[in-house]
Amino acid sequence: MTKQVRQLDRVVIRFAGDSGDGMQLTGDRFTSETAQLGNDISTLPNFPAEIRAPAGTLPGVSSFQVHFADFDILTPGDAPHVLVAMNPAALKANLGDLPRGATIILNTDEFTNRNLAKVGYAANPLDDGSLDGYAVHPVALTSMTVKALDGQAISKKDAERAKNMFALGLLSWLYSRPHESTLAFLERKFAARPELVTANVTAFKAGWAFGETTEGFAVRYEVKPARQQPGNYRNITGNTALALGLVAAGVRSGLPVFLGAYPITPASDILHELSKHKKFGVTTMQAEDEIAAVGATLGASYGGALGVTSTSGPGVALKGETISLAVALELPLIVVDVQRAGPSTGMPTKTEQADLQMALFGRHGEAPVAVVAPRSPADCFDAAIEAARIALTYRTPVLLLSDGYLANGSEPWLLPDVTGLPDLRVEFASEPNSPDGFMPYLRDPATLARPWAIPGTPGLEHRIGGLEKADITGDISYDPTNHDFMVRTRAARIEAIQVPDLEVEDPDQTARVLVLGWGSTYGPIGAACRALRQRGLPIAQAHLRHLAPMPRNVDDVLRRYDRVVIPEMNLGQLAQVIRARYLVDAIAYNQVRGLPFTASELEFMLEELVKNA
Amino acid sequence: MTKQVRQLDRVVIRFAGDSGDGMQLTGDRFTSETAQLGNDISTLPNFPAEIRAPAGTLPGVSSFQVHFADFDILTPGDAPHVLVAMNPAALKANLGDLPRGATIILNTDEFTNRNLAKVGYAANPLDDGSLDGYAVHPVALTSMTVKALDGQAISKKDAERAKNMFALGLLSWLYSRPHESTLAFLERKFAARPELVTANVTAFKAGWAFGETTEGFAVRYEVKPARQQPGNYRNITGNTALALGLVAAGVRSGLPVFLGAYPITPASDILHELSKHKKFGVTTMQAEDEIAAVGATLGASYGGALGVTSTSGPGVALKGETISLAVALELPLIVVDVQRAGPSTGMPTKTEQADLQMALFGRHGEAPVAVVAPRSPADCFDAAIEAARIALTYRTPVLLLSDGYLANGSEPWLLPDVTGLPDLRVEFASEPNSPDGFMPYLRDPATLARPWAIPGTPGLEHRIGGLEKADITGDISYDPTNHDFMVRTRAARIEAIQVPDLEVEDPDQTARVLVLGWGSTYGPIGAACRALRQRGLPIAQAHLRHLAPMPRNVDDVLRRYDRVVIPEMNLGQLAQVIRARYLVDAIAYNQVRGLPFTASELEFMLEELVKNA
Amino acid sequence: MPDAKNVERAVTTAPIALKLTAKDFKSDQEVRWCPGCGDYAILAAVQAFMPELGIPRERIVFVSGIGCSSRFPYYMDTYGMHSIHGRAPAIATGLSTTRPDLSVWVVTGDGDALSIGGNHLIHALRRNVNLKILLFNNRIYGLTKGQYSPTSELGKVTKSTPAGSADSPFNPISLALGAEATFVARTIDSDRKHLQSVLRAAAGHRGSAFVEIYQNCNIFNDGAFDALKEPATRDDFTIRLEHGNPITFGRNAEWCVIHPPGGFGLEVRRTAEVEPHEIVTHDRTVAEPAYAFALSRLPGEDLRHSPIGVFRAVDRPSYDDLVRGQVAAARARLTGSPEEELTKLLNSGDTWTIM
Amino acid sequence: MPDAKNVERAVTTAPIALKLTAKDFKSDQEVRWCPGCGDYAILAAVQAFMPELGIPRERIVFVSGIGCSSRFPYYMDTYGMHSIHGRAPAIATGLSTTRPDLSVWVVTGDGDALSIGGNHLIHALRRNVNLKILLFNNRIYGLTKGQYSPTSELGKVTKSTPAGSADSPFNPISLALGAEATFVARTIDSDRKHLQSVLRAAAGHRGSAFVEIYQNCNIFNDGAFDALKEPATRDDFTIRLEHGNPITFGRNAEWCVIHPPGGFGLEVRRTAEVEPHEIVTHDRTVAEPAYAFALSRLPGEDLRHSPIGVFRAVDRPSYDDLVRGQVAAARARLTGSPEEELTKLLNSGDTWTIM
Ligand SMILES: Cc1ncc(C[n+]2csc(CCOP(=O)(O)OP(=O)(O)O)c2C)c(N)n1
Ligand SMILES: Cc1ncc(C[n+]2csc(CCOP(=O)(O)OP(=O)(O)O)c2C)c(N)n1
Ligand code: SF4
Ligand code: SF4
Ligand SMILES: [Mg+2]
Ligand SMILES: [Mg+2]
Repeated sequence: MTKQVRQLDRVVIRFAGDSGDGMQLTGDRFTSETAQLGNDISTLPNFPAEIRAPAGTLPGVSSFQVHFADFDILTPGDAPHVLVAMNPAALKANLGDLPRGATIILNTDEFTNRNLAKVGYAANPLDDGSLDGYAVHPVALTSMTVKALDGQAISKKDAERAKNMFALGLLSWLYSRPHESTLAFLERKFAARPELVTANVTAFKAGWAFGETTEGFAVRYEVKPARQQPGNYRNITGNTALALGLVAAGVRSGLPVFLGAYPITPASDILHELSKHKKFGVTTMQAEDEIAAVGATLGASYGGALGVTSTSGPGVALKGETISLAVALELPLIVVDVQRAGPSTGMPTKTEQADLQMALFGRHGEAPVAVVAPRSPADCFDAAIEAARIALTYRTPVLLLSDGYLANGSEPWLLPDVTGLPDLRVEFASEPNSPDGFMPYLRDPATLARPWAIPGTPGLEHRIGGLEKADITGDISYDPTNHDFMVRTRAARIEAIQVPDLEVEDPDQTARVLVLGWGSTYGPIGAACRALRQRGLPIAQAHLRHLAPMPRNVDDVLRRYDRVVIPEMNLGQLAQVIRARYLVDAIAYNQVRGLPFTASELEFMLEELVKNA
Repeated sequence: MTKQVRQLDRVVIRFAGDSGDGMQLTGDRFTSETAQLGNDISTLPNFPAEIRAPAGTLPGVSSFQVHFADFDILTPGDAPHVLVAMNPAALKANLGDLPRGATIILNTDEFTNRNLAKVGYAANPLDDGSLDGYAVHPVALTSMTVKALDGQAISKKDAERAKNMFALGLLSWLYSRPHESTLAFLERKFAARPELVTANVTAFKAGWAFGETTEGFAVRYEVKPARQQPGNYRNITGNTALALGLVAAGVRSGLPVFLGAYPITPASDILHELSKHKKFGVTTMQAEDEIAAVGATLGASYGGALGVTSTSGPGVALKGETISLAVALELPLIVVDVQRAGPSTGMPTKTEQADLQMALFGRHGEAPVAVVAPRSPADCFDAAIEAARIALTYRTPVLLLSDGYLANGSEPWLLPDVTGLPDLRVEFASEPNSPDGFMPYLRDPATLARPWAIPGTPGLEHRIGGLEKADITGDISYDPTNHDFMVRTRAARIEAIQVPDLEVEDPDQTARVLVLGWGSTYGPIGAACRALRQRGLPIAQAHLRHLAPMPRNVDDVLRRYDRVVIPEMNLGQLAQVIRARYLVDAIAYNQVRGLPFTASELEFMLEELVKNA
Repeated sequence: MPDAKNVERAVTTAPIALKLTAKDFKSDQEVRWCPGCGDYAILAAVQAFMPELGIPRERIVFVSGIGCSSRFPYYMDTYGMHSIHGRAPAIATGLSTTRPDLSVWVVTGDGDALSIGGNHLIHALRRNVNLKILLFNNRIYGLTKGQYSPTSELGKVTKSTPAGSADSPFNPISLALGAEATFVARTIDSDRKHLQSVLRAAAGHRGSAFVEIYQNCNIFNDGAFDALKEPATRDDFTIRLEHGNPITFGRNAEWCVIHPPGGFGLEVRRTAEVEPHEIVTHDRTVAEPAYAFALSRLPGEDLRHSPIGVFRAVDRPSYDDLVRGQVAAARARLTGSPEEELTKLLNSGDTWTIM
Repeated sequence: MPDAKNVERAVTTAPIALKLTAKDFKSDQEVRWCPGCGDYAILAAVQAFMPELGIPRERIVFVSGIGCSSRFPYYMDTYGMHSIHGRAPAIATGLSTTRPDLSVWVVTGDGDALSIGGNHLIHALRRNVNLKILLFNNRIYGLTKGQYSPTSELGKVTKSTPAGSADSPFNPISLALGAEATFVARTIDSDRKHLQSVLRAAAGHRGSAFVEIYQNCNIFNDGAFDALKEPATRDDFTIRLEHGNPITFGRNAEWCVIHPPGGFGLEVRRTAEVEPHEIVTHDRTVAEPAYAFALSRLPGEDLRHSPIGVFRAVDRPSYDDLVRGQVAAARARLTGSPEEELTKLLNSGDTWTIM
């Protein structure tokens, strides 16, 4: 039976099931197949806070959304075109996000009375008409998988578990994905248990064959490759990209990297990833807590390492006192904050941007630091290198603000040429810098950085500490004038950091409204702006990578527009800074839902502004 | 010999000597005598960071400045009229602050070559003409004291130590102070060692007699009582007033007070003072660190106590994570920050206002709290009660921002009528608040406060925690819409706090310039404004007690003036908030010297503004 | 402090005839641990034990930190606080100090108690605050998905230590004893009867009771305590401490613990090979903590010779009792009403009057 | 990690013939402790000991927290960091782990190490990081002017405890042993020779060396250790531990320590009343920490029977050695230049090419 093939320009698929159903893996594989094909991609995993919530419950639902297209996309998609629901809980938890007309593929085997009751379905949605208006494909995923594996030497449980590969096979067929890499992946993954390789491969192929043969799926789809910049690509999450960026910074600076960290969601994977790269001279330490983590890191920085500590909001709250010490010591230090929804423990697996003010102001005394934020998963690589550049050149703590959305989301990454990455080499002090001997607080007039004289350097023995220091000598000083001078110098040091100008995307130069953003809102803001422009509504977009110091041209940029709007996943933290600094009546547009903005809601909001501007 | 008596309206005296010379005590006693007389007073102690710096060195100098007048004064005075210098170090350390013509009383016994050399005097300033232009009184304080005590049964060391009482006697005579209270004080202080009572009383009287008889002091001064509000007064420091305010809040709320604290300069005295007041049901706990201190306090609040934790900036930096928990739990909690110069350890004995942004923003997630600041030492009493009112009524953490200047400075305090203090009684929840049982997050619509249902209350068993909670039920919730709602509700809760309007002092209503301040700058700003007005230059002053929420009329007030200037002992932290909130081009006037502003420098700055307005 | 009028109004203090059952301690929250997690067994054991306390539910409070184990309070129909990582002992100290009428329990994990919370734990033990501290030791970080913990064995391969961990673990019992703990015990999730016997002893102790509970995390560290559970090894590996009894173990008591003369510490021997009087008789009330400390050092890395039961239970004044005693003594000296006393206090020192 | 080219450029690694004296270790900063403070004696002893290390000054680092004692680094003409309260062990751990060429010393106080810094201390000891930790124990908070500390005796009246403190102190030696310390010692500010002998042993230990130094704060807790200093009590109160020697003390060795059969722990007896073979011979290398722990429990509240010297010195791999070993082993597998390897790393996993 030859099926009809239809061309699509983009598709959003959400795989949803129980935590034990392997949805993250399924989504990952589908993404990988899709990437191979050259589509542009963006993904959004979403998993429960519990390790294993009771099977079949709403809190136990885990999902993975992938958006792929034949053009360059910016977000994982607002609403799925296709939902794969492995059980009633997955259906119930996700149905609200589906537009009418969407496709739903259901695992009918799980729609038992017991499972329906567990999530409060009074009637079976397969029968009660509540799914009218969707294109529903009921598929007995479990039993067909088990049947396909009949006779193989595996347990019933293992056979049932392979149902996600059946589903993947079906979807791969449906969207004409190349499946060699998945088969290779299964070989690798189950190398130790060949019977599972066979089982999973069989399940995958059975799913594929089911698509090909069954009448239920009359049409097959294709999404052509996107026109992307030539080069080598891989799909990458923000946390991995950030970790690799730190490895790269180590290589390009010639310094050993030291990561001191205490596990915390959603930052732990940075520790996990870096702990694999010891061969680059990367040392990772799981410290007893966040304070020890930043302390050990500062100790390593003092000794001449590129010191990094990674955590999430609650951890940064604990590190404030030590960061304040690093400000006084004027040593390089990178503090990675993978933001999550707060306050307090909040919603640890959900994203948010509400740590900006803490990054800028969350320490006692005047304790200014540099603040840098990546805008997309792959951009975490570059942002990490930029943070290292600033920390090393200016001898200052740098807060690198990622978030849960960037951390776990993924996108294709054009692999950089390593030799083209910034040269981060630094000179340690090696001899006295004044006729009177070594002056630890005698600054480089260009950068205002003090010398980095690491222990072990003969003749430069000196003492530093958290008490106020006299300019130049670094001796303890209680002199009022000196203190005032040092406070202002520390502030000036940050303001003196050279950062690139803020770029504005305003294709026709006719926009009167500017959307200003920072961090992970880049994708949805960009998508919304594009959509508006396509509809002939001019709008300008600018996205801040540097929150402290701000690029010098921000004032100019802001004044070019009649209205400035700042969408943030907080209650207006960047807006507060912009308003204070530039006295511009920036509009704060805020949502604090633990989820990224959708492009469509931003488009809607911006449309009003543009029309009324 | 009858001496001439001259009337003065105000005098500023600074007692300065070695840390071991008892200058704080001397100053305290002089202040007390002066208070008895009904002068208005303001004091400023200044002591070294070291416990006992080596005797006779510059870092070892300790001083106490007292300003007294026959009118109502606001600061401890910019420049001393009289310096009592017990040794060369004291002279050297303080001479720079003296205006020409000032009186200097020197202890010549200490002007030995060795002591002069210790502080780098090449020549004896008594001889080399460098003190020309001052009214210098060289007095052999030590040897005269020892001589006066000749024959008494005390050691030479004890005799020499009594020289501060000789000096006090001399000054008491010179400014016609009543000395009964000092004699009574000495009886009390040395009750256990009667020989020291005799010695110190003898020394005091000898000093008095010396003034009366010597030709060196031809004139004696009087400063008439100030016209003050009738009532009972005592002289009080900010830390003591704050502690008593907390005791009073306990009495007026009927709640036990629990103070969890870890010692830190300049906040430790709050712990010390409160630990004396157990009979009021005050429990103090010296915790293992600041995190434990705020943790234990929160535990006590949960149990129904008025929970207070006191610290300085580095401690607040450590408490951020727990304060964020308190925001989520919506329990009363007072966090006292006696600010000191930062960043890091900074200058622990010096004052600063640079923790405002940390108080407002220094936590992860959107974690709004109320912020209150006292304006003068005695005002710490009222501010503490106000902090308790807000914490108890609105079930929220309140940051109470004192500083080193308020903490140790003193002024006369009109003792309040206890029954007139605010009624702080609260109702604990005692029964279910809804037909479905007890709903821990069902709010009082007026205050937005949730019920305070303390353990031990039958039928209200419930669980709270740092994970996001569903509105009303308080169950764990990951629902995006609920989170957005809760984040906004927590912010609204703070904004909903009823605070009095900002008062403006603008006597003629002709001012075009407004000086806005907060905290301990009240005194110098007020003094500067008065001075300007006396010179016919109109100026308006307003001082914020509530930094969060801001009084509702702030916008109106700001818009009434052409220029708004905000002097702060930081780099412009309130100015940042005001600019962001009200888009007013407020001018930040900043000094970060570890010292209060002087009235005269503010007067100078404001004069320019007023003239150019 | 429960004498404040307000507190009294809300809180019952009259003893009530209680007829509670395990069910009364089950909250309405769905339990959300992984199927098979040892936490379920502990929860069930605790819920079933609670009625024995004879304390009404409203006077019981569970305070926890963060971790899988720290979800515990949600499932108990008592008062409860799921606080922040590592801080439960500090929070519970403030509560216990101000509220002697409450029975305060801390639930914590090996990471929560010994990594980030190590300082609060040792200080709570030193102070001997009236707290029952239940440390669920699964030798792994469960909630953050499988990093090693301060009780993981040296060389442990986890997500954060792909080449094996490089730090020797704490022995929680030794650490507690080094921190002057007055009550120290160990038990196992799977042995409900034993677990409850230890809870009983802990509940009866005035001061801090530290209870280490070996808990299986079947997802990230499955089988960590199998040697103490498997029939093949169980009896030879586990030493059941019983107060007043000679320490013997093994299916037929073929092993015993002796205190070899001239040696340092305690040693395991074949019962048949020693004189009966040489066998150490377990005495949990020995003042000298060196005995319990020596007991704590018996197990090897393979858990062979793990004592379970109460190692130590001695009397020492508890911090909160002493502190409340000081407050009560001071209050007894109060002569007037609080308002009058406050007026006196404010008016103390050098005062003066302006007419 | 000192193989990074940059580090090498700045740092000498070639051994130099050293002719250093105490004076070479005196910095130009004026010493600012109270006259009479025990810290002076310790400083002088350390400065005089340093040349013995045979390590050039630039390879020595002193890291401290906050407190009077923590001013120490300013006075040493080595590298030094006066950090923040309680965190020195953490900071020093990062330094020591990345810089094996350095000799890293931590100076801390009883508040700094045992109150706010307790967790970092016990974890450093557990990890056995190459650090020499000198805890100046004056049983009081000096710098903040006299509050009680976790080593102050129960009932201590201080500014923060006018009615007496309500918490039993830590025994720092017991705590360290409970935290798996491999080297534990105690000495006294006033006994320079003894102090230096302990420093020598500590310096020779690979791993964490924990040294408690009894230090007199003559301003806020004067005479706290007088019983060990006054001729009247000194000899009868102090037990000088000497490796390989029987533990006897008293002016004429009239006291001894025995290990009573059947008893728990160690006890003090009259030498005349016991058989010589009953006297415990001190062995700091005993693997079992229960022995050192028992020693640590000998002193009473009046300091009677305080052992000084090295309680325990055993070998265990140190954290930093193991970690560096892992890194070195991984680096040995590096085939290309770092840039080439990085290119490989970035290009690993599923990649694809767009033409
Ligand atoms: C300040 C802070 N740091 C880190 C975390 C992340 N975190 C949550 S639980 C946990 C460790 C859990 O391990 P354990 O205490 O052993 O409990 P278990 O889950 O094993 O029961 C960590 C690191 C956090 N919530 N807060
Ligand atoms: C975070 C923080 N909390 C509190 C302090 C105040 N503080 C400084 S030193 C100290 C204790 C000092 O005691 P100890 O460690 O025994 O040292 P000593 O002065 O006795 O040598 C305290 C509480 C501080 N500097 N930082
Ligand atoms: S991860 Fe481990 S400890 Fe946590 S719930 Fe699952 S089995 Fe239990
Ligand atoms: S206060 Fe005590 S410890 Fe501090 S310097 Fe003075 S005597 Fe020494
Ligand atoms: Mg655990
Ligand atoms: Mg001390």
